[in-house]
Amino acid sequence: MKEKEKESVIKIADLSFAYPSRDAVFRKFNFNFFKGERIGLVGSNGSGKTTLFHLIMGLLNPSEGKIEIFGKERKIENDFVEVRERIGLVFQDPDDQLFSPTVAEDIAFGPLNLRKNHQETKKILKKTLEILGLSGFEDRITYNLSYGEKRLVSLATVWAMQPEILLLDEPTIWLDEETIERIVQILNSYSHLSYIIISHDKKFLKETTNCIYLMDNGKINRT
Amino acid sequence: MKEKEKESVIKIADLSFAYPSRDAVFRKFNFNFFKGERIGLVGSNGSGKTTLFHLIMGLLNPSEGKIEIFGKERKIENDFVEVRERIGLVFQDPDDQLFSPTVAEDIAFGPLNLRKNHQETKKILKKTLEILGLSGFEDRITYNLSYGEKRLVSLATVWAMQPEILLLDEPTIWLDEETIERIVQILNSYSHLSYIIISHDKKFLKETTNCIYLMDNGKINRT
Amino acid sequence: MHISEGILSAPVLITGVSLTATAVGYGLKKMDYKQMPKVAILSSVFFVASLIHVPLGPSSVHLILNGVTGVLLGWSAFPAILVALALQGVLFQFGGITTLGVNTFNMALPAIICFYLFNRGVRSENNFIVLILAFVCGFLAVLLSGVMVAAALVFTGEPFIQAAKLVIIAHLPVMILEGVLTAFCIGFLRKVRPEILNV
Amino acid sequence: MIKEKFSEGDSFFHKLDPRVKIIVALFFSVIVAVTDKYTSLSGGLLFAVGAVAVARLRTKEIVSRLLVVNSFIFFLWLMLPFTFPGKNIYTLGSLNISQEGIKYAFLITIKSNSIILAGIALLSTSSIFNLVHALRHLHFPDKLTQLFFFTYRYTQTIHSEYIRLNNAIKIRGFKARTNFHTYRTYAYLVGMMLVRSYDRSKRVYNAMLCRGFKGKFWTLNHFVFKKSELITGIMMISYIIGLVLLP
Ligand SMILES: Nc1ncnc2c1ncn2[C@@H]1O[C@H](COP(=O)(O)OP(=O)(O)OP(=O)(O)O)[C@@H](O)[C@H]1O
Ligand SMILES: Nc1ncnc2c1ncn2[C@@H]1O[C@H](COP(=O)(O)OP(=O)(O)OP(=O)(O)O)[C@@H](O)[C@H]1O
Ligand SMILES: [Mg+2]
Ligand SMILES: [Mg+2]
Repeated sequence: MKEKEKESVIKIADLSFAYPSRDAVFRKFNFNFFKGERIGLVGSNGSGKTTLFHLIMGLLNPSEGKIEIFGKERKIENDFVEVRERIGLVFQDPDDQLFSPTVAEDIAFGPLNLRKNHQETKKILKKTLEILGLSGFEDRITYNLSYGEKRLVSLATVWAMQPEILLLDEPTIWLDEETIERIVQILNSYSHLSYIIISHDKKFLKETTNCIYLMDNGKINRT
Repeated sequence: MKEKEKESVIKIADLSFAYPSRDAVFRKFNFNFFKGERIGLVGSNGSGKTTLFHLIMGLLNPSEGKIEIFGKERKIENDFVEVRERIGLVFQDPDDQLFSPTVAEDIAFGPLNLRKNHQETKKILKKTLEILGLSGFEDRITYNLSYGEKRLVSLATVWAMQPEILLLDEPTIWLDEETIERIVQILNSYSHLSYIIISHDKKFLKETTNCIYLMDNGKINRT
Repeated sequence: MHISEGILSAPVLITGVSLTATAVGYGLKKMDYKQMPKVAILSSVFFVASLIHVPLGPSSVHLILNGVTGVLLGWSAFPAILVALALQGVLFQFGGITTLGVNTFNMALPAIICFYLFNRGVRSENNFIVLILAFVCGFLAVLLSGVMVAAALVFTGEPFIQAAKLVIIAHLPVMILEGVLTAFCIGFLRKVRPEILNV
Repeated sequence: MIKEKFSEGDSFFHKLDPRVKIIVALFFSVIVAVTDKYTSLSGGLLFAVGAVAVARLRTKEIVSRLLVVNSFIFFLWLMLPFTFPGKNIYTLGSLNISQEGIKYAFLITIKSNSIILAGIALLSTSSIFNLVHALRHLHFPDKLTQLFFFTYRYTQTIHSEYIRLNNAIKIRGFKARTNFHTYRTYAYLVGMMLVRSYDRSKRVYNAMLCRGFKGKFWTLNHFVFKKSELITGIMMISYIIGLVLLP
């Protein structure tokens, strides 16, 4: 049992990365994430938190180093297809995530890409909306929602893919306490879920994660 | 003196408003804001806080009711020209506010529209940057600023117009504690300023405002 | 600068459709799925820009910006402009089905010409040269579109010669305005996000 | 927000399969555009007006659309009667008004209005998204329909971005005039929209990848073809063919 729990699902070794014509964000960066972990990620603006998430999802390519996810090394675009099906990333800006006209279509996008059939997709859709308290939002036009509503819907779009690991980039921004409370409850009631949450909201992190990592100067450290 | 203080500068009576093909956000809404007041505005997501600010600035038009600002009823686009010169709105998202290539050009835009000449504008620019701790930012490209810096610059663009009343929509979002502290100090050191601040950040509101209004179900109430 | 339905002769319409279909096909072939969001989102910008009315003396005109479209999108400008015009047709009834080919060609060919003429130039090191070239780009794109609209009318029938001349004359101030706007706009892009100009 | 003014409703045309509507609209437009016979065109105008009536759309909106369309036509009315060679029926100073010229301008007016009205009744009564779905079912190039789909979705986002930026210039006391300050401001506005859109396009593509996108769009709602709709389509097309056969 102990062994199983220690199964590392994300393993980053000696990774270096820089945006074109910018200083390096990471230099020989190391990070391990284990199954079942629920960690918070903090660090000042521009310390590279979002960049780390994008590297894990294969949206950016490191100049050096090794990324191993689910026990396999991930290098080229094709390696990340599986990663993206099993790890769900909620973007910092919900408008980037909601590209379909209606809430229902947007939530269905992921499951349909995973080749779920229509019936299954509809079922997932209904359940996801229920869990996130969004029932009745099906036919709302995504770009008319308030910021808070957009946030919840963008969480829903990822939730509908039933990922094993969630990467949440500032999930509580623009949300009021009630909605934050709902998210806390949802996260806590799905105890099998592993996740990493980037947030400036200390209270929220305390309620949802077991430990906090600090990102600073291209290094990551448990606090 | 008492009388003077009670001079109502924003007076909203029986106002109704709905976004096209949506339920009403306000129904027979009433609100008064007096000179010298510094109030906080809280309420859950979608309760209409941002909408209220936009109605005051004439960016949205009510279907019913009366908006009186600086003692004059404001109805058509032209009525709001004066309002916009005397009330400064800082948007919820700084990206909505900044459109010029450089910080200097963006801050100068307001004063130039107020028909200030070049010399005056330069002076205002310099002073504004100083007050907000942004000296040296003149030629920075606004688009490339960090979120926190954008927030400060968007405050600066409004500050440069020397408004009598400030409407701040979630000013502390994305900011680190240090920057928030700076904003608290600036606001407190300009004691002649009246303002309304929308924020979910209770600590910040406590330090900058005298009383808190709660927006709920299309009604506003002092708490 | 749309030509309304029902005016042009069948040969002109058919020529327009076939030329546009070929060019759009080529543009689509050159565009892969990865570029889709970029082409689509820039195409939306030009659609939205066409809703912006700018004062010009006593009246106002809407922005066209096909020169910038060409410089930024290259051959993808053809499908992008086709989509934008089709949207205008369905949403506002500016133009309809049969003129879609001609209208797209009139807007998009100048865009491609601008792409080949200025694509290098607007990346020059010299600020002044860029400004001048950008002005010419905006000016020329509208001029060429005007000439093509005029040509479509003239090929339809001799009696349209007067109308064709007027179309070009009426667009003269618009050319200047588009030139000025394009110059400022390219200047903005250069300062803020030079990568965009590197197609 | 950019509204699809005519797409809401529950008339016969609103409910009709968009594939049928697209084919009929295309057929109708082409026929009317190339026909020069009065009898056929009268029948065409009748069809278009009838279709608009059946679609039960707001007259005021229709009229305002027609006004825009007819502004270019009006401009032709000012020239064609004088420049078209033909029988002189009236002399205005040194200008001759020809009968053929008037006839020709009249013909253009009927054609143009018929096509636009039919377009409103047949196409604008569907939402853009349904039209694009229909084009996919009609085997339009996949890339083109996807481009359509995307462009329209982001048209809305960028339009509201524009509204917000426009609000930003308004609240800072901007007034549009014919001068450099105004043109520079608008150029900056467009420039800002371009820059932000460019960056957004990259982020959106990433978001799509993260949700398992592999180059194909799957749709949630599929049309089911009903026999009755096929028959309706055939009837309308027969009517249009009938128009051509008229003497
Ligand atoms: N697309 C980009 N091109 C160039 N530089 C970038 C880009 N995105 C981010 N950066 C830079 O890389 C660094 C790390 O950015 P990142 O967004 O990962 O920080 P973050 O920790 O998520 O910050 P925040 O808390 O503000 O979201 C910053 O200095 C930022 O300016
Ligand atoms: N442009 C719009 N079109 C349609 N509906 C809108 C629009 N903007 C806001 N709404 C709706 O109006 C209601 C009030 O929105 P508003 O943005 O004023 O709320 P808010 O109190 O500022 O919320 P938040 O805390 O999330 O910023 C919400 O239900 C929202 O969905
Ligand atoms: Mg970040
Ligand atoms: Mg708000």
